[in-house]
Amino acid sequence: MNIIVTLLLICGLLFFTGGAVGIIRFPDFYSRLHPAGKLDTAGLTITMGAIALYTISPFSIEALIIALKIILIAVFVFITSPTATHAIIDAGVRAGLKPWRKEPEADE
Amino acid sequence: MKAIGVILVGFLGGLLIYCSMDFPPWGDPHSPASSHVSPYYIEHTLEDTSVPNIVTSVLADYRGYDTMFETVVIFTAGIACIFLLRVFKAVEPETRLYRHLPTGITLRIAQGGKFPDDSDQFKRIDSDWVPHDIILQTTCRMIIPFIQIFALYVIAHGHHSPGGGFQGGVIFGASIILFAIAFDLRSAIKRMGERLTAFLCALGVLIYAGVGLVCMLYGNNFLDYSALADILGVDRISARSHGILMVEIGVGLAVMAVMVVLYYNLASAGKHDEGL
Amino acid sequence: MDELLTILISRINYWVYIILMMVGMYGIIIKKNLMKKIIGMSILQTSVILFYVSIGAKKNATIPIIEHGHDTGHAAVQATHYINPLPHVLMLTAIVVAVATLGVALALAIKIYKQYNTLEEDELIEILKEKEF
Amino acid sequence: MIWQLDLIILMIVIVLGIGALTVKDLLSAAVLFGAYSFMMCLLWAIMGAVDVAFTEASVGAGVSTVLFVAAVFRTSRRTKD
Repeated sequence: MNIIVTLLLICGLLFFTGGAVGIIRFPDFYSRLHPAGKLDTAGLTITMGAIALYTISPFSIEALIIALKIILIAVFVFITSPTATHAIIDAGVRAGLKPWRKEPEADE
Repeated sequence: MKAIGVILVGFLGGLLIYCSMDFPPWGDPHSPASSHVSPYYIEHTLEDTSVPNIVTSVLADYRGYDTMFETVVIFTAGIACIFLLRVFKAVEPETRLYRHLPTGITLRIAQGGKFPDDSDQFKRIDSDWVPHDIILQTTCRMIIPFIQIFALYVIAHGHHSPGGGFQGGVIFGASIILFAIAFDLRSAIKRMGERLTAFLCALGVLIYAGVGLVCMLYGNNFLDYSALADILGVDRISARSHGILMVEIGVGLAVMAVMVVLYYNLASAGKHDEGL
Repeated sequence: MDELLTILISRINYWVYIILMMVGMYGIIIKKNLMKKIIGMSILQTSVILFYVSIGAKKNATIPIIEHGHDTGHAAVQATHYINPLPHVLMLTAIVVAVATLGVALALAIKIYKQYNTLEEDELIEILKEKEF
Repeated sequence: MIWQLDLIILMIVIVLGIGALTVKDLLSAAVLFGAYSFMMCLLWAIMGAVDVAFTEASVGAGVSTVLFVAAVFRTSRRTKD
């Protein structure tokens, strides 16, 4: 059980690292929000799943309730985080930000 | 001016760092701050009030007088914000935007034109910032009931876990502010109006002071909840626990209403028509 | 080296609260914009709260919620096992009062902006001087 | 009370506080102040003040940021320093 939990945690942390690197490395607003929205949600879901699995490993009713609460956090973030990303991108579109092109002058 | 400020700040900082050498080291269990009155609170909270969360019992029972006047300060801040900003005479804006719902066309009606009534045909929308985002609104419709249930849980379960009236009230107020941001200010005001918020501000403080007054009528000290034992039909220690819960509900109502009042007035600059 | 580390650990919180307090005071004294002054005031408030909470901390102690079961009864509660709850109580109310006063300060800023159409302190003083003469 | 973690978060808090005071855009200052409040909340959770941390997470990082953004929206984003 411990091996599975460790593997899941490492996997989730890899997603988080990818998200952080993506936010720094991508060129403009819209592509930066892409890793922030997707990879963080995936990483958090996997990490919370690992913690829930670790909690119920000696099985009891109290442990099951705590694990359900942890799963609730994951569900909540799974709903709200993409919505927040959508709202930020919507605000960017209304503020008139142009998406990045490879040759900005070429298609004028 | 800038040089004087930097010199003053540097001098004061150096003086404070010099004085900090006399403090007890961080985390010392026998420092003066934690050796006089706080051991009494820690050791006697279970037998006095049967509340395991020491912070709640000190907040509402041992130092209930302090908390009552903090609540009054919050209430006063809300009233002061209303007096500072609220514009009671209706100032018509130059133009208003309406959306014709069956076709989705946005109409701009200049000043002097005939404004249509709010119906299922026309819906008024903000002129500065137009929230018509269906994803955001659907998510908020789904999330807000859970936030409010969580806020009630935080108020009611503050005896056994972190939480209490202040936190629960702020979370409840934040759910209404979230509604006002995701939809618009007018639909939030339609659901929770100005009169209701002002009434709830006062009601919260009144509940707090009223519980103290009932204790006094039964011959005990002000805010000594063990007098409630006869009314509630429990023993004196449980009565103190229930009295703490009542007081927390009052604090939660006052804080929630004040947060909502502050947001309404700040976001619309006192006009209560177009918000963030 | 070890002595230096012990001194560092035992004093670092106090130094950081002093630095934060000085940052907030710098903002209040020197920044010209009223909104920046309000942010500086909030930083000063949080630094005071940080000081209060850090004098209540205890080594090898747990959070101030007493563990008890329904059947075991309560064994004798040792005061050194739990963190000092008194600063927490005082600061909990202080935070909520801080946000209420922040609301009043922002309301005043909005009122000033409506009246004079600026938030900069030097421009405000200019306008007020012109009105006087 | 893990002092290494404490030290790292204290550094982040100082950087965010100075950043909130020096940035040229008031909306960015409001958002940085929200991040500052959230780091402060983490600091108190480390020190064991769970109630204070809970309050700061809901008040400082939630409501006061919204109030700042609303006030900036009603006044101006421009600042000279």
